[in-house]
Amino acid sequence: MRHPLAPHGYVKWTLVWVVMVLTLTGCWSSRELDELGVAVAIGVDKDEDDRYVLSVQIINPSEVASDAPTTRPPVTLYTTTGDTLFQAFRNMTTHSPRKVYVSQLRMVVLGPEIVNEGVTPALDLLYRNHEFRPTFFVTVARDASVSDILSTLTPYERIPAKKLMDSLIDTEENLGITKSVTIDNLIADVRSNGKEAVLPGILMEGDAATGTSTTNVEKVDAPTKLSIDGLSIFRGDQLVGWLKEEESQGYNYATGTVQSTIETFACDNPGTLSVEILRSNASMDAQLRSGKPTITIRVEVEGNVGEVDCVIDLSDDDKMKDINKKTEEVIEKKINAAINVTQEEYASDIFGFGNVIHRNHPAYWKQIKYDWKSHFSELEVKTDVKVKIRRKGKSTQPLQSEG
Amino acid sequence: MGNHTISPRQFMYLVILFTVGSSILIIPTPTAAMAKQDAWLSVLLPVSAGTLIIWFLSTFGRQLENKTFVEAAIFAFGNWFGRLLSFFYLSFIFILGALVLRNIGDFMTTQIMPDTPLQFTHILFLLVVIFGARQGLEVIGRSSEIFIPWIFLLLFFLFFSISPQINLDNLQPILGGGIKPILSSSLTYLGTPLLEMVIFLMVFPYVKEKKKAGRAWILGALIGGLILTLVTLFSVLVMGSDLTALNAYPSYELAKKINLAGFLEGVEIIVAIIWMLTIFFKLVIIYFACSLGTANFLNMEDYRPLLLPTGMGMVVLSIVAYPDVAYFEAFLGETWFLYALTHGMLLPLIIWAGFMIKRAHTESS
Amino acid sequence: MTDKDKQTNELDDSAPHALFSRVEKNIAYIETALGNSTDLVIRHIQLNKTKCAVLFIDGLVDKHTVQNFLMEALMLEMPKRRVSVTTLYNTIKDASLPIGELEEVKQFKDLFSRLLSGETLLLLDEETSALAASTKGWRDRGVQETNSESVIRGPKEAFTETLRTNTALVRRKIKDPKLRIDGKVIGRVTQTEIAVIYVDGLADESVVEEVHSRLDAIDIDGVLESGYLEEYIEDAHFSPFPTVYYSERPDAIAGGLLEGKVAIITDGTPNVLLVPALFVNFLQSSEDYYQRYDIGTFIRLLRLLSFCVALFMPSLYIAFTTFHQEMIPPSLLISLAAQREGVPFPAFVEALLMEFTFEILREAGVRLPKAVGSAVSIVGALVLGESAVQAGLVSPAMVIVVALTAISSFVFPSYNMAIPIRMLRFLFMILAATFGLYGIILGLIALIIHMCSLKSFGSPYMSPFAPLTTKDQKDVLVRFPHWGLFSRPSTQAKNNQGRTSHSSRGGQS
Amino acid sequence: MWAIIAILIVAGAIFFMEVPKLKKKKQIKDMWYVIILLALATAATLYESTGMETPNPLDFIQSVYAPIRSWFQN
Repeated sequence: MRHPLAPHGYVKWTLVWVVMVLTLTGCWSSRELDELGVAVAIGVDKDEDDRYVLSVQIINPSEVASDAPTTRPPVTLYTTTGDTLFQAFRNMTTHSPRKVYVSQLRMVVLGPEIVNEGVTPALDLLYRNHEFRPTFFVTVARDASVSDILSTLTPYERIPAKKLMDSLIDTEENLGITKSVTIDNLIADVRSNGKEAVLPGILMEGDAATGTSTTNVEKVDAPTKLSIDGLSIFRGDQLVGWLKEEESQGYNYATGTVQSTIETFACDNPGTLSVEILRSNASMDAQLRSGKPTITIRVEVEGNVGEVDCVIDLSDDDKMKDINKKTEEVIEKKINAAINVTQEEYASDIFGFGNVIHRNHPAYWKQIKYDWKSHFSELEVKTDVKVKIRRKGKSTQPLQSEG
Repeated sequence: MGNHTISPRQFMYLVILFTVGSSILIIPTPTAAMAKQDAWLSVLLPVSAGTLIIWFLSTFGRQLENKTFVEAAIFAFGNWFGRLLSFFYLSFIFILGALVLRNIGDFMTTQIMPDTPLQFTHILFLLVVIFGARQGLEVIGRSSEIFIPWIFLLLFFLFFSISPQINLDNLQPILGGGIKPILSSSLTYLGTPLLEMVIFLMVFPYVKEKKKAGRAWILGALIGGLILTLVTLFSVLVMGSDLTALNAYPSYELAKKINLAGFLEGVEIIVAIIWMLTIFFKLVIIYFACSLGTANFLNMEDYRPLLLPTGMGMVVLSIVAYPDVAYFEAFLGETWFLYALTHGMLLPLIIWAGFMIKRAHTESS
Repeated sequence: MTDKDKQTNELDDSAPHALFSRVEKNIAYIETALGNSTDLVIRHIQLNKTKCAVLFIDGLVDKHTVQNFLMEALMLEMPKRRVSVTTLYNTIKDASLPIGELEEVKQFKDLFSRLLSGETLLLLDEETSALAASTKGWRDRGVQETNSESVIRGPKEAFTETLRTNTALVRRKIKDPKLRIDGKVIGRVTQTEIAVIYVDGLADESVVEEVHSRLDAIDIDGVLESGYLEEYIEDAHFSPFPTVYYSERPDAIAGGLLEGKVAIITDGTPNVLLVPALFVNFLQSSEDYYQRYDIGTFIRLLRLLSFCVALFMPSLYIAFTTFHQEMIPPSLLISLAAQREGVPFPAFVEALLMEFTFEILREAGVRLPKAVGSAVSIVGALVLGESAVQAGLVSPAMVIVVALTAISSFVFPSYNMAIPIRMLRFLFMILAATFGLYGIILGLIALIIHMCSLKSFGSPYMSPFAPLTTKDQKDVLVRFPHWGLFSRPSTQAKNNQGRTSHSSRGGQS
Repeated sequence: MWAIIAILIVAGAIFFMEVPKLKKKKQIKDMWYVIILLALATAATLYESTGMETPNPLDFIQSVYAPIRSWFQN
């Protein structure tokens, strides 16, 4: 048995005391919750003087969390300018009473100026700074200023940024006309040679001025609304154009990101038939024939008959096959439209065909890597869509009958 | 020197922790930068090659019987030249210790607590390390048994929860850049945990059942290497080689992307915990080896009084060792492998040769 | 040397070692030594013309025994014809007294210790040895239900303050001839009786020896409770963790003995010590073995969880809210931030304030008379729960954290283990307030290392986790059914490992 | 200034934690080694805390290995 006062014990306790003193000397990195301005959305744009304009949407926690209705808005928007984005962030301290805290950031909205000029400089800070977590979405403001969008109050969901994020995800999952893009996906695409970036757009309907006031959310039908709109096409880090709704769908089919959507086409008889797409799968392959690459896109789609507004015998297997074929055609058309517009109009490889060639034929890719843009426009792309309609819903036949 | 003996299993745990510690921070970035999507291969490849190195080291360790590396050097080459060689060995360990300490300090001040001064982060960490080293090898071995299941659990959680975001396309084309970039980037792995294994020659005398211990050493290095391979593989699978190379701490960024069912977010601190635990054990082994070696070098009775003065020196060195991260990256990329090669391979070879000759000589006479 | 020491030594040194032959002289000596204490009863009698004296301490003896057996026998059953003193003495000793324990006393030192522990002395004139009859019997609390370690299922009885009762309670559980009870007297002034109990063949001899040697080394004037001994014999004096287990429950002690442990019973306290004590022992309750194994396992895991909660909850709360806000889910963060609006203190001070308030309330609750206790709990609930929040001094979330911590720290079956948690909690809070999770993790590493470095009578404190013994895991976090618990813990019962035969499980399998 | 005081206090604390123990155990040689090492470490710490350019062993290592490295790379 060691003596109770063996030196060992002394040392241990001295160490404990040193630690205590050391720790009590300062709380360098700590921030109290009530000192934080929790930012949920950030808008980045440039003004006429080529200075960065930073808008930050900050939560007003006591308004969001309280049960009692108040007249103050649930979020506050601060806007500053700076020669660099970082400087603009620091200038924020002169406006905001609290330190802007961005780890809970949900969405970044890029303004029209900056997407036309190039987004890389703005992205650098958003990726470099340790507080930014790589899970927030990046969007583009379409035909509206960033600060207008971020200062619009939304009904039902108190935090506009959360509303935007939710509808972005919902639109992507249920309609397939857009695609949510996180910052690291965007950076990877912008930096990659064989793939160009796309970003979802945000559209503001209505008057900007009414949107900022709480009166906007006091009406049943809010006069100013925010909605998600289509996909923008980038070349390098610049925006070059927008995809139409159908082309966006085609894009999502081709990349296999459609989760659920509706396809509608005309029946043989007058009327339309809608198919509910439940899941889709896509794969791309590159073949090299006589030194020229060909891309094959294979899409497999599964769905149900969703709505029948025409006279058709759904118990007939041939008819079902016909529906399959028609759906295939519609989807194929959408994909081709998307490919055409990117190849001919924008010369932007948003599908990542370059990466496919890189994966399948690395040696060939090395030769054309730096000249890919010109090759892309002449690339031959085949699409092969297979649709399987499995079920018809609750009714076995359409309500409309020939009688 | 006291009653610290550890079982082969505890030794294996220590080897695993040593292999993973700090390498988990260092490995993915340069390998992904060089070998691109084949980064995981450039970790997996040297893991197998490492078996050979460790086989040699463990054989040497068994021949040393109960002598530590420093004692063996002095035995083989006499008081002066043996001590000179030991000095190189000890300085290698000491510098490595300072660099490892700086690794965790850099990580903490970059990612988690940017406003905390580096010195205090180092001092606090080192105090705990000194506390651990003072308790002796037996206690270190036992606490590794407590922590190892947790580390595995957390690693499993990391891999499991990030797996929905895997994109297999990120791995293709396999061997697209040929074998050469893989080979050259595998030097990183060889240099960072594998050649540093020579430090265990200070610990090996205290392991029971030498034969089993040798196997445990190899097995531990394999498991550790496998963990590193998986970490690199997952980084590339989820983020792609470009972003992996772009990130200073890819595995941390990887954890930031975890989003399970929409509510389990922001759990990257789990990875920070894994790192802290593994780096702690790496440093405690380094620290133990360094002060024990110094005690052997000076013919002292006990290594414990040396712990605190050494700690002061190590904190200073860890601060001055490199002015900025770029210097460290360059040092790691250009010089470290050679430095580790001379001290981790050449030096033990020389001493092994000298030791065998000397032993044969003394036995015959 | 203190004055007290000197006095006791004087008494010892000046005492003549042997008894005098004159009974008056002996009595005079005893009276002086005891300072004419009023509770010393001296009854002079004449037996067969020989002067005799019966001495006992009032209150320590069972008067019934003294009257009915001793006095009656002496007065009525004596030989009528005159005999020599020696014959008389021998007759009394060997034949006359219907009393179980009767011993000869030749030394004053021995005489005093017997007299003061409740034996009745018979002094005869012209005889240099006295007879000591065991007539011990005093007001005893009796075997009652335990207050501090209550169970739902299992025996309700608890140890009492009387050593003999306690040894009997253990004997009743283990009726094996190999149960050893070694006696000892510790305490120069208090002369406290100690019993070291173990099962021969199960307990490790070296541990038994170690217990004896550590107990023998104690030099103290008084032992009033087993805590005195604990502080002397424990391994880690500078650790907040207990390395000696104690319990009031005979079944817990008997269970320990069956695992090869050694129990130390101290006279005057119901708390019996048990060594070696491992960390896991403090998280286990004897009830775990009475309930079915599945619920036993669940409860054990629950205890481990509440150990972590009690230790880390406030510090984690501080770390998350002041350092790692990104880890808090967004909606929770917003509501926490809203709650904190207007709270004047930093989270750390807030937590400290509440934890201290709670500790004070708890201590007050223990000390106060039962009648006032409920008043304290009402005030406490109001202060903690309602007013502090309404006054805006603390945030409601903090109240939840503190309350959860408090409840969790009551889960442990042994009060012992709650103490390190209570103390270390504050240390972790400081670490969390300055370094966030970094500090907590480093503190945790240091804590685990410290716990791994502890030993209790040769057994590593953290075994069977570290060093890991796979077969002992059956009775640590999970409790296997009794028919599956084949072996005793290998660190303690080295000799006799088998606990059950493999085929003793009844019923259909 | 504060840094220097703090370093001296820490060095003093280490001194009083380790040295008397060794002296009591009559390990005089060991005691001197510890004192020398402590003095060296304290000197280095003080030197560093004054903000002067502290010699960096890594620079030295790099310069030693520079020729081998260039040979290796060719």
